Amino acid sequence: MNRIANLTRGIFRENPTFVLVLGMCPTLATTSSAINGMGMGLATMFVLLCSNAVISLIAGFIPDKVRIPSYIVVIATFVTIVDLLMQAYTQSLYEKLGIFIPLIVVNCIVLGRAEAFANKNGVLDSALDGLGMGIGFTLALTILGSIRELLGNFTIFGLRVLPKDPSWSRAAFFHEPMLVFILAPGAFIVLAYLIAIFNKIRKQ
Amino acid sequence: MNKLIVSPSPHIHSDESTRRLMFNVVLALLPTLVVSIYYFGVGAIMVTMVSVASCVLFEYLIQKFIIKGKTTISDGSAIVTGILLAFNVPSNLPWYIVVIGSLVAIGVAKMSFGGLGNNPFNPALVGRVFMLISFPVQMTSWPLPIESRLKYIDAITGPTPLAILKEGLKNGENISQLTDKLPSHMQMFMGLMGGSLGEIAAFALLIGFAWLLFTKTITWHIPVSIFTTITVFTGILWLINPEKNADPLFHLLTGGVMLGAIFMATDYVTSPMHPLGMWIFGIGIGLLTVIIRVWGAYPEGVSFAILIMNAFVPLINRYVKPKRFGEEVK
Amino acid sequence: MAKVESTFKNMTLTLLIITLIASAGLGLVYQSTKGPIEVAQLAKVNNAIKVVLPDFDNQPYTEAYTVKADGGDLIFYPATKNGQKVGVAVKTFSNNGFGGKIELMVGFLPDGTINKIAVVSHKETPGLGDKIEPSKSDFSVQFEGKNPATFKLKVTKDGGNVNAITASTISSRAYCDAVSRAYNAFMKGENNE
Amino acid sequence: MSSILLTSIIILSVLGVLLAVILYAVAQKFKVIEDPRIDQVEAVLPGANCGGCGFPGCRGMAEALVKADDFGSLFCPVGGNSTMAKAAEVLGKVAEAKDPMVAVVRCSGSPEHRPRTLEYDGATSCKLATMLYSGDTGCQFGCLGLGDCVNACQFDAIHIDPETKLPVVDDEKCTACGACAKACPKFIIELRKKGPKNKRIYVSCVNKDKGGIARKACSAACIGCGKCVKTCPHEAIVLENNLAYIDFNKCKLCRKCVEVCPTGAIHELNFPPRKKVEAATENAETK
Amino acid sequence: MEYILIVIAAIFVNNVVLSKFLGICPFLGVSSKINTSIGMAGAVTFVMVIATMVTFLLQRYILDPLGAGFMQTIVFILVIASLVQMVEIILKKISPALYQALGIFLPLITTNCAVLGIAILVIKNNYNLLEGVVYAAASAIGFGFALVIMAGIREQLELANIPKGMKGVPIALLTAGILALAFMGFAGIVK
Amino acid sequence: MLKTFPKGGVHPPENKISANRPIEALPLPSKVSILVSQHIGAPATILVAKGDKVKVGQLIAQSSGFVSANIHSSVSGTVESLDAVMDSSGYKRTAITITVEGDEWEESIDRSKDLNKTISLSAEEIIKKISASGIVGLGGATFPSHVKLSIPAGKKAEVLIINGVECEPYLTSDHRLMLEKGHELMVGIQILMRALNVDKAFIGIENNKPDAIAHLQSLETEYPGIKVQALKVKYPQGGEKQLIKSITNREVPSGGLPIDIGAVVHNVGTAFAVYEAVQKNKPLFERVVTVTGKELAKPSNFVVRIGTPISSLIDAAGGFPEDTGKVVNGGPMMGKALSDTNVPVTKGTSGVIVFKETDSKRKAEGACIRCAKCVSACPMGLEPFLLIKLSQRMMYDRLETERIMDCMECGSCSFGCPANLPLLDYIRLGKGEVGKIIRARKN
Ligand SMILES: Cc1cc2nc3c(=O)[nH]c(=O)nc-3n(C[C@H](O)[C@H](O)[C@H](O)COP(=O)(O)O)c2cc1C
Ligand SMILES: Cc1cc2nc3c(=O)[nH]c(=O)nc-3n(C[C@H](O)[C@H](O)[C@H](O)COP(=O)(O)O)c2cc1C
Ligand SMILES: Cc1cc2nc3c(=O)[nH]c(=O)nc-3n(C[C@H](O)[C@H](O)[C@H](O)COP(=O)(O)O)c2cc1C
Ligand SMILES: Cc1cc2nc3c(=O)[nH]c(=O)nc-3n(C[C@H](O)[C@H](O)[C@H](O)CO)c2cc1C
Ligand code: SF4
Ligand code: SF4
Ligand code: SF4
Ligand code: SF4
Ligand code: FES
Repeated sequence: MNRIANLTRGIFRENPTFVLVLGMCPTLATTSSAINGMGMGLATMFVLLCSNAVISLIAGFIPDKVRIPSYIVVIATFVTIVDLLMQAYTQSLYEKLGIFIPLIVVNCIVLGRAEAFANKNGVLDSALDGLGMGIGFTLALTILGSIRELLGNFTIFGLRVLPKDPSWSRAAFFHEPMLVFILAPGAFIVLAYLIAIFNKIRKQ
Repeated sequence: MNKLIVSPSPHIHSDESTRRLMFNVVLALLPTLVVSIYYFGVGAIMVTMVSVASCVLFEYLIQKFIIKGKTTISDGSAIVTGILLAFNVPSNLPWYIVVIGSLVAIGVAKMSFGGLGNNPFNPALVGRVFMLISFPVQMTSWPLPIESRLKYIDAITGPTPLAILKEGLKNGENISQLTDKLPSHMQMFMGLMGGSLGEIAAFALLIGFAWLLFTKTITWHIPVSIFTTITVFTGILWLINPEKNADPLFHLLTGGVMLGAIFMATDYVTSPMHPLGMWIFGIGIGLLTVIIRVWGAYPEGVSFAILIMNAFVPLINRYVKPKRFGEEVK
Repeated sequence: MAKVESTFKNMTLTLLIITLIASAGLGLVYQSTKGPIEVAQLAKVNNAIKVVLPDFDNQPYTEAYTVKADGGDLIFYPATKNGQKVGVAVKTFSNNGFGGKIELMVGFLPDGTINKIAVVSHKETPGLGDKIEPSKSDFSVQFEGKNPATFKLKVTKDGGNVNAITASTISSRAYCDAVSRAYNAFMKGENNE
Repeated sequence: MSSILLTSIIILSVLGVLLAVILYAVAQKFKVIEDPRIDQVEAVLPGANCGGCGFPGCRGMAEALVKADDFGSLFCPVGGNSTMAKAAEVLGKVAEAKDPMVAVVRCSGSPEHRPRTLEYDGATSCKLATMLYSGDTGCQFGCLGLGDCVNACQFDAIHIDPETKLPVVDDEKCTACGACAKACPKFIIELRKKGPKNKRIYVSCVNKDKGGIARKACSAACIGCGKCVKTCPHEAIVLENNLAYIDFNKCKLCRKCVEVCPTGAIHELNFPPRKKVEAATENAETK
Repeated sequence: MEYILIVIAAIFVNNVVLSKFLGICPFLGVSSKINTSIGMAGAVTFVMVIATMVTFLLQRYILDPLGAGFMQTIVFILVIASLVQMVEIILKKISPALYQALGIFLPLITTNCAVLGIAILVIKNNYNLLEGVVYAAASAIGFGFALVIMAGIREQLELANIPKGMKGVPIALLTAGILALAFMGFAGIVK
Repeated sequence: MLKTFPKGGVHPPENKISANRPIEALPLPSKVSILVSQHIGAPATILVAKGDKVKVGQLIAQSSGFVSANIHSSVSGTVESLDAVMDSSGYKRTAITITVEGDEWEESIDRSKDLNKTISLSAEEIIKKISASGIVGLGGATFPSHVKLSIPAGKKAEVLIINGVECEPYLTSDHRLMLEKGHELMVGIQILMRALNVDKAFIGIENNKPDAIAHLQSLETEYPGIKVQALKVKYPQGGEKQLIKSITNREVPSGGLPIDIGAVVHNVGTAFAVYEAVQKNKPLFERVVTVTGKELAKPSNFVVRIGTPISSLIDAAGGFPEDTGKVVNGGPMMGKALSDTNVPVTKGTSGVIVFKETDSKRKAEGACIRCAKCVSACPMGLEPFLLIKLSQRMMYDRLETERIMDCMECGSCSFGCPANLPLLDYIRLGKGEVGKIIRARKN
């Protein structure tokens, strides 16, 4: 099996957000700015990486009937660890992401990868797969966050890209960001078009 | 003799056409346009022109270059959307916001769903609500009629009657204390108040209504059910406490009730197909409008109410069917 | 790899082992992050106090005390420098925000003049009400150095001296509400002393 | 060990054991009912859900395959022999190999052979047109060219040729699912043996009118003259209702009939150019 | 009154799906047919209410007293997962008809983050048991409400000529976006 | 007060150009082709051979079952061939082609013009006579009339309704018949009443024929039990189910027959044919046909022998106009476009309309704007906009639950659609497929 492919699969061909359309809640909820999206992505990536690795290790010893509960315990453990670590060291981000950190546990990507990949493959491959998926997820969230932040606030990662109040007359030039984009509807709309564009690119 | 033409029946067709229906709506909107040009002057002309032009242009460009199908701008629906979009915004709205609104209306709400006839939500209203939420400041500074006639961007602004009401009530004032701040019913009927281009002059809108009914472009069900519901609901509230609730006529004449009920709730594409469904739709709009006006954060709720009820239209159409001929009545 | 069979014993044992390891791991991480989390939370309060008050050298949160007002708690953090009272930071709130509760940290100089105000938490709409945050707009600057005795803590629409955030009168009102709540409690405390 | 560590261990262990007990009970009470082989077989099938096998979808076929004692008449035209072999492997059965088939359009009535006498102005549907009349040319039997077959094909294997206004089948893409044949209201399309190297010979006409009438309607029509029947050395051609039909099981691809047909109604596909004819025929015959 | 406000807020103003962003995966996945969406809505309501009750009790009477609040996530998810299974068994026994209707949705609910999300929010918002249950039920109804509306629209869209690139997920998301836009009209009705 | 059916309907321009043209006899053609299947049901069995001499009114093909009808020669002459000829369905069908020689009638036929009011036959005899005379519904569906008159066991006819509505634009044959043959018609109705054993009959006439209404009303007193009912002008007032609803306010149940609610409907032409058959012993071999069209020099109402080629009707009405685009057999709403102008007149031919080319072509199709005009136009309470989409997407089970089989193909929906969608085209397709599915299920 091709190691590189395991890593890159999640980034483009089977991107969890754009192609598999999984884990939509954090994708939509935490991307009102680029930094939030990226934070969420990284947190998920950590869980994916660790749980994939551990599950591939223990998969052989788990009877079928308790497979899912066992995986959930593993995943939940890592989620709680991320939760605690973020609380301790990245307070403000933690507060922004709020409830969506514990919810990583039900993110379909995590359990999905455990089921679809980690329980059939070796540790390294599984870790790479988890990493790839994590990177894909992080990238997607960062892109989504950047676009929303740009349109909704005229900033990316907090940096202003357009002058705040140009001295021209207010009729002359577009200088007001569109608030919708950092609110709920904007999340749906931007993601809708991103997926459409992504599909188009992928088919070519 | 030429080759005979063979086609299935019927062999005759009425002279009804999509273009003609849309043209009727444009005609029905003309009195209102004239009135708003009278009150708002340059701004009204500017906003309407930008809106219509950009709606038509976006529809053309999207059909030509993105969907790559045949272009159908000649059916006139984009013109109607353009005019109605303009009628839903203040006359001093910067042109680039109007363009963004048109892009959202045509690009997002209409063409993304496949163009004319396929959109579940009213394009003009999606455009308007998008602008309202994105640009709350610009979308809620209303030029004063007549005084602002010669100015476009720097027009003198003031609140709409509904905003005065909401603000006043929030500050604990009573209706009677607010009456001198509010225009009289007659003034409101004639359009002498702040507001969007097309929502101010009830009389002009009613002329349009008559025209639409006369040409059978629309049926009476939706507008009448909305008017009735609003009258009854606000009437009850008013009777309970006339000091804290405005009278029904006030609610009918202010804000977008007339424009919305006559021109926007009746948009074929986004409204139910059967009279009973139309009643449910209209009652829903009426109730939601009043709920938002009385209890919500926004002083005005017609746009939201119509959009929310648009979402119910497929369900209504699915479960409210015309009475089939020969169906046993249970 | 031979699959382990799903017998009762196996299932119970597996789950038991996994939960054992997981809980042990969790407990350990919890223990080791417990300290940092508390530190981080304290640091947050501390930072807010630092922002809103002039220089001080005591540990205000060790001397904090609570005053009940309007069904909620106002927390007072008195600050001293060289034993000299330099001001009090009051963690105050208002329930009238657009999205619900707004919590502010208001720094008062001993005479009741507002030094600075920081936002502790809020749920206002991004782009509208969240302009109460000093990082998002200059709204809070207008309070600095004003004494509510003369500076009327109401938005201009309601006949006060505060310029509301455009299109966010509700948030602005709630902000004023929270500040005046803090001020009133502060003055009451001062007068009682 | 600190107390917090202890509590967490206790909580989770208790919970874990509790869950295990419950889940065990579940596992005991509810055994899997559905035959897992159905899923396995379904995975082998192409998943086109075209209905070419005669079942509503691939799953229906999978169920039938699992149930069947031998595959007999069960065949997936899309997946062909290789798929059937795989399915057989899953189930431990044997699949008989079937000759690959392909759709063949039996009409040569291009506008030059068959001038249009009427103009159709209804919805684009052959089926609808047949409700209206027998066709826009003198021929009552020929292709209407409105493309019901094209719409029926899931595999993009059939298209209307803009020159001839007749459908053409793409041998490579056609899976012989038969959807087009079912869709054609004129019964023009037939599934025939694909033939060695795709070589096929067939009468490209379905006109059952008497010779004179048929010829008047279309210059490429089979006029039922019977020359081909007499010429065919393998008795592969029958004449019925003024129309010749070549049985593809008997036809040895000798191409003799093609030469004698006065209207050119017999078509040959994928043969090498005529010059090498003799050699090719020899080969076919000596086999 | 308190409870009515909670209900209105949870259904309209802060709809789980349209403004809280919880349960989006099933919202997109199970909303193409009205009938299935009604089934899903029923199943979610059922599980959400019971899960909230159980997790609430666990938190208040076991985790909190023992100072093990940090184990919330892992305990809750385990409880929900097994609860879903238990519901499945009990339903199968007691009411095969209901099981027929809801059965296929039950497994989907485990990974529906609305269930876990609401359970956590109930604790976060400091509700009491009754408030928590009302809140959970209302949220579930809000979820079902959005789901059914969406299914109605998507059934209609199935008959529309959606441009190729927009078919499937994009158009569903776009519809949800406009729906969220419309629902913003409820802003401010209840805090 | 004008009665009407409550839901649906459209108002196409009437264009009854030939309304003032009295009925004329069309000169005998030189050759006729009499199809053996001019009715719903089994084709008749041919009784003659090539070369046989036949007389007018001679039975030349015999009914081959209960739902089938006798065919009589409409001319005298020699049977030339029994080959298939193109008919109005667009397919070649078996016909008896006769070369006309003279005009020699069977002696049994009473050719006098006298009115015979006394009905001497019993109900069974009447039905037998009608069956022997080959009478089928002349209102368009050509359903054998004796079948409709033989009430199945367990059902009872309560009211006879005579369809004089003629709601199709352009057509005027029934109108002229009512004006010119009022008495004969009334006697025919009384015969039908006796056959059905009912004492009530209504003649439904659209209000755009006030002269016919007045004329028949003046005869009401002479013929007890018969009442003329003026109806609102609205297409398809003449549809059987709509007519019953208008007059009796009862609805034929979906999938049912008029007799289920005690009604029997016959066209005025049928009633007149019944009169001639029963009182004059004259089988059905000629009928009134309207030949019309805006460009036609002489729009007319002709009495035409069955089997006459339609082209000779048009020649008699002034010949084909220069830019003829389409020739329709029947009314413009439900008639069939002909693919050959030489197809013979059949018992069901009520009119022939010639359209110029520019009026023949359909307008370009647009997108459905969901205006609901088709829904409010559909007299059957269906939703054509939905049916077309379901039919195009081949969603047949939905089509069935949306009651596509109730559609009577009146064309009101297609007529008014502002997007010019071919609604009825696709509804027909869907009906065909759903019908197949239903039949398969029954077997
Ligand atoms: C979705 C939404 C979010 C809003 N958020 C806020 C907010 O956070 N703070 C606020 O004061 N007003 C907010 N508003 C606006 C208020 O509803 C109200 O219009 C405004 O506060 C009063 O208008 P004014 O400030 O222009 O007088 C919001 C409105 C909507 C629809
Ligand atoms: C298949 C079929 C069976 C019918 N059976 C009867 C019958 O048993 N009794 C009857 O009175 N009419 C019967 N009818 C006649 C119909 O009621 C109706 O009068 C006839 O189809 C002509 O109506 P139309 O011109 O409106 O289509 C039958 C019609 C059809 C097509
Ligand atoms: C849409 C529609 C319109 C019809 N219009 C007429 C009409 O105007 N006059 C008429 O005699 N029959 C009309 N018919 C046929 C009648 O339904 C019915 O078949 C006929 O009156 C029965 O009489 P018959 O059996 O004597 O022909 C129409 C049928 C349909 C479906
Ligand atoms: C009576 C009537 C009302 C209409 N109202 C609207 C409207 O409110 N908003 C709009 O964008 N288009 C409106 N249109 C135009 C058109 O129907 C609309 O663009 C479609 O929704 C596009 O698919 C209307 C058209 C008619 C005939
Ligand atoms: S051409 Fe016909 S047989 Fe071949 S794949 Fe297409 S539909 Fe099937
Ligand atoms: S082959 Fe048949 S289905 Fe295909 S275009 Fe010709 S008539 Fe239509
Ligand atoms: S009349 Fe035509 S455009 Fe109107 S709803 Fe019906 S099909 Fe659509
Ligand atoms: S043709 Fe059928 S669907 Fe159309 S109006 Fe007539 S009955 Fe209704
Ligand atoms: S991430 Fe929320 S339901 Fe999938």
